[in-house]
Amino acid sequence: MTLLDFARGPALQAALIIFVLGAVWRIVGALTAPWRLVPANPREGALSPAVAALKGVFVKMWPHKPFQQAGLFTFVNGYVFHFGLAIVVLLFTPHILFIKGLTGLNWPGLPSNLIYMVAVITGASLIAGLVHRLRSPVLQLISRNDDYLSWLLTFLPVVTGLLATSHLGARYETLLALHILSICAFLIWFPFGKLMHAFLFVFSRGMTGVRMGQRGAEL
Amino acid sequence: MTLAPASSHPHAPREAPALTGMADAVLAEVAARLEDYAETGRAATIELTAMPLTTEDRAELEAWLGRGEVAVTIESAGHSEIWETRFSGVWFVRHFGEGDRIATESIEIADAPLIVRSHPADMRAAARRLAALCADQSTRTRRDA
Amino acid sequence: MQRSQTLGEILDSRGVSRRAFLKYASYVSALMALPAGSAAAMAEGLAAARRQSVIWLSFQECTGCTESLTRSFSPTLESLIFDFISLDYHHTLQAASGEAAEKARETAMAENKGKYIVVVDGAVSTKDGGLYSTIAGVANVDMLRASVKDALAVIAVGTCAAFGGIPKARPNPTGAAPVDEIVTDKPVINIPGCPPIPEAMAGVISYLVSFGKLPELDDLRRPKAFFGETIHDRCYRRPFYERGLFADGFDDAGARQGYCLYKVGCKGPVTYNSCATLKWNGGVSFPIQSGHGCLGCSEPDFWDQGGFYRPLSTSLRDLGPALAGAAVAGAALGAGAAWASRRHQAAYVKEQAASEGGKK
Amino acid sequence: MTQRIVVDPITRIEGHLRIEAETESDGTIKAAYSSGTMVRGIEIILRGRDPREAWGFAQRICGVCTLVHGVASVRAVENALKYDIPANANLIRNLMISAQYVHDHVMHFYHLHALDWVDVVSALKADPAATSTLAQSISSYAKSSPGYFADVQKRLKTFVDAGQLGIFAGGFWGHPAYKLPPEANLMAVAHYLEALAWQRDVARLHAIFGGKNPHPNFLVGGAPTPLSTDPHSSAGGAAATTLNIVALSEVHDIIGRITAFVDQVYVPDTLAIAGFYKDWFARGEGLGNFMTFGDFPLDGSADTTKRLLPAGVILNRDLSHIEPVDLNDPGQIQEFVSHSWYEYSGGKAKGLHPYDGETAFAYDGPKPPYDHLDMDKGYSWLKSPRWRGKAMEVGPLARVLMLYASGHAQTKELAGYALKKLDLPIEAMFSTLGRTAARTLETKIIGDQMKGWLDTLVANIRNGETAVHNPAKWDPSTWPTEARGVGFMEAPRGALAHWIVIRDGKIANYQAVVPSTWNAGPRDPQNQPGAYEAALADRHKLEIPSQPLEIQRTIHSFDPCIACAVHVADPNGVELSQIRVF
Repeated sequence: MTLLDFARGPALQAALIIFVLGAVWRIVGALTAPWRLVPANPREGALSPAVAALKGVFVKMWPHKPFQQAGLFTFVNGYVFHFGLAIVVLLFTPHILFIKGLTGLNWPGLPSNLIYMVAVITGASLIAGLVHRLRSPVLQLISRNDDYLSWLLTFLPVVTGLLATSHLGARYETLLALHILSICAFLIWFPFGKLMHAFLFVFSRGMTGVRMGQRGAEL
Repeated sequence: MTLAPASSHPHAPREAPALTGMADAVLAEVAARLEDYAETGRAATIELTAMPLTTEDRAELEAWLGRGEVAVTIESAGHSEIWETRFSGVWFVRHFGEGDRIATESIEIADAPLIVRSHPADMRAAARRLAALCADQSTRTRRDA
Repeated sequence: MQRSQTLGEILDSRGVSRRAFLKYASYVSALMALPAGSAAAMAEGLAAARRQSVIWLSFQECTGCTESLTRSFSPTLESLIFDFISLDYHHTLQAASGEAAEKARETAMAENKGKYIVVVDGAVSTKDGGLYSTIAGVANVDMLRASVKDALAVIAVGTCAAFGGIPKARPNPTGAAPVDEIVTDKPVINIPGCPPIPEAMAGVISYLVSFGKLPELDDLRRPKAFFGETIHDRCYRRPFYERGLFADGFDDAGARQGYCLYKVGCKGPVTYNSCATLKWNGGVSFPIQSGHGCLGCSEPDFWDQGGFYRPLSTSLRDLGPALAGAAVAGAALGAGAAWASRRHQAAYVKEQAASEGGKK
Repeated sequence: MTQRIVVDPITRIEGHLRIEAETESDGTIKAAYSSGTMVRGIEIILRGRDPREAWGFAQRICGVCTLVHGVASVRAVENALKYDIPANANLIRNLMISAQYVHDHVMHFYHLHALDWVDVVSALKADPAATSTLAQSISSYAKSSPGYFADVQKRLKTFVDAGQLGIFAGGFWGHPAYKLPPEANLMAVAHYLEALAWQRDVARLHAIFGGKNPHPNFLVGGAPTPLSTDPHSSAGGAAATTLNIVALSEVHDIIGRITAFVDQVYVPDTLAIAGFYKDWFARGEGLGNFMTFGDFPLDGSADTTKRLLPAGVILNRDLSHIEPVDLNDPGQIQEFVSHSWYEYSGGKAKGLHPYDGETAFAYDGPKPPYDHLDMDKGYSWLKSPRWRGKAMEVGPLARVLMLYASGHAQTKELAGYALKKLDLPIEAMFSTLGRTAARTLETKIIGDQMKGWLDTLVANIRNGETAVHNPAKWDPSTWPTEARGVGFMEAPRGALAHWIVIRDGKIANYQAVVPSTWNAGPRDPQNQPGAYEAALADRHKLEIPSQPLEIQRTIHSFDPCIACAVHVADPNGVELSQIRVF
């Protein structure tokens, strides 16, 4: 069995099973766990929980005024690599075919050259994020191994994907296998670390919105 | 045989890149090699067969180089056409294979392409054959007399 | 038998000049992208060589490799077998049969001890003593071992001989194995393909005859001259791939405009071969040009790569049921965890209430 | 005293064939046994795979008749799914199949069969001028000057003088059964080389439609090559992606070269060589039963009445009556394994229709290396197919007889011309050389149809009809849970059919019953011999038992293709563990 066979076969299979199992476990667990709402009665004129939750989700998409100066880089850079990742993952034709193979869903892709450009920007943005994290004493203080591991496992697929398409460093099928294996690692770690925020951020922000709303606090 | 359709194809592809710029690159290399040859006497061969030249590229290159004073045809293991271009010392060598298809194509920078010259071993063999012929002729002449 | 003449002497006696060698050599060196000046050296090598004795063994095969070799335009099979090599044993072409054929093989081996080349097409059945494929009552695996004993080198032509090919496809019913699994003490060159490009076979044989050494090989023992780049790298449809223009079917608008065949399963990106540059049958076409994706036929185990029409970026396995199972298991785990948590919380609240009640 | 002659390997065929013959002391063959000695298990390998890619596996059954199994396979899937293909795809397939016929038959004649009749060494004694006269007397072929034949002879002479005979080493040169004068031998050697060069051009037709040859590509639901009517697509470069005007005019040229060579070289050579071997029109037939499945649909429909080659069975050489053939009738086509190295779950004596076919290895032959096979037990990897329990001969002779019996005008005319020229009655066709001559005649008949198919294709394109693939049932989700079908064709070597059972989008059973299995199969439970075995027992006397040229002649007249014939499957997957040799 070649490395590519291993990657496309058992590795991908195991990784996807772990990913689905873990992610469903955590989502179902989070949703069916007891919701510890604020025991006190809501203040008068408080927003309904649904609206408050929505507000919580959307308002947090941009920093509060007092933090705008200091948090601007984090926010902008965050947007860059999140959008970059979404474009690369969801609009590159080979990736679409991969998703189609799993789910049967299909949509048009973007030109590959454009994707390469976006991937380069995404990679640069991820590096900038890491440098920022390492240079900021506060961020250093609150960073765990989980943060670094999650960063690495996001960064590797981007880099290996770029290397594979540009045939740099090794033969294409080796690079492609490494790319797939890096995605496997990403998938395996995903449900258990901070990467899970991709699924959970909606609920956590919504929850914050509800709680703050009940207290009548401005988000 | 014509195949002209009643109407043009609805999804006509955009014009194919007929000229890729490869001809310019080859021409530049020819120029550099020729200069080198004129100075140092180092002959060179530029193999065109495996180059990604389009039909148009080839035609352009051939037109640029043009035809000079010498043209040679060889009949050995198929047909070959060789000509000196309008640049002295730059030769176009084209070998045809099975079915008169071009088998290889190259540009040689030399005083004469290798394949035109007679090989010493061939000349030795020819000398033997010629000597045999002379001997044969003389016996026949004597017998006739 | 008379002393065999050198190829140069044979040409002399036919009154043909050495230009024929030079022309032939310039073709092979262009084919194999040899450095400039190699043609002259190769021509000299050819002139000094004797007709190379070649023993061609056909095992678990379909004769497609031999058929392919007969389609070689330059060098042609005729020039190869009449001018450059002595094909001393070859089932499909040789005149003798039965005992006489086997004798021809043994004679060639004895007369060219240490100098002959063995070419093998077809896989070698190894299961149950190789009884699934025999010639003259002898199992292929035994005939191979005996034939290579005094060989100079072995060339495995076709994917079956090089990598096991279709007989080795799952579930490999006859225990088919590639040649280099059996022959471990001789140099082996693999020229895979189903079948291989004829010029690749003829080119490698010519190279061996004229230089008397092996061409540069990759890690799968394939000559780099022919297997150095992927089909995708040299495919004229590559620009469409880069522009994201793909055929979605075999006869849709994209297919008619010659868009990239990646979506319909083309294996060009992971297939090392010269189809896109040398093309087939005298440069007429190659599979992608004629509208079908590359099957990847010069790669090991290409039969078991998940399907000809499955895009390269998809998983090799059908994951639907496994993932559905994982989702159900995950949901159960999640619900279970939540239930445990609720019970834990209920017990805690009760405990709190009890302790508070106690205080009162 | 009975003698046992073994010929293994039979060379100049496709695959691995062994013949054992029992002869009387005067060399007359009393009984013959045909054994296929190589198996790969392709039917086993096909199980569980995507039916749309079965053609690729099936095609690798044989690289000589390189497309026939691909065609039979896509037809089987299309039949199972009731999948119509566009008319253009049918025309493209017809062109590819007919090119295969011409290519295969000419190569067989010159490169595989000719050396049974042509003494290469004797050609050295020929007078080139006389050879030229001979060649010009039988054909208008351009390459016939004394200088041309002198060149060929010189090339042959240096080859022989150099001391390495290569492929000609060990031939039975000088055998008394060689009857051609040196000039005819020299002409044949020249055409041996001509045909090698010519066939390269024929194969180009496959490369145009299928990307390469051998093993061109096929597609379930049509043909893979989109047609382009775009004027730019002929310009080369990135737009040259489809079948365009340049490619079609090349097809046109190839067809011209095909018919020229067949008319000017192949047909005259066959008649000329046959004229020296008339005694071979009186032996080597054997069974007297002939079968065809029919081929060359004249449009895209499954209507079997509209085919160039008819289907049917002729029994006991009775050309006045043709029996119909039904490939789906379990009582008609059955395969037996009583003398084959397989086991059936219901016992060895039973016959199975291919839909219910089984292929489980059960070798009970001697352990290699061996000298002789045991004919009371299994002795071949081939099965024994039978039609209503009868052994059948398939192939060019069967087809030509079927065309003749069904009143095909061109066949009657051609056969009449050839027989008159050789001064032979129609009964002479039931023979070794009758088979060889039938192959030549049908090459001409089929080759002559090619231009018409191409013209229709071009006319369709002009009318704006460019579809080559029907995408309707490409997606497996459109298929029924279970489907079964049979794809049949006339391969150059004879009637060929593939049976497929599709379950849940995957292959549940796949069985190929191929021409050389009909012809080369071993004895059945009734001890009825197969076509090779019967033909060899039909008036053969070996002049020199150690040089069994006579066996070669009759076996080669069938054009064996043994990799095809050997089975190719197994519904139960595993081979049996009780291999009894060890």
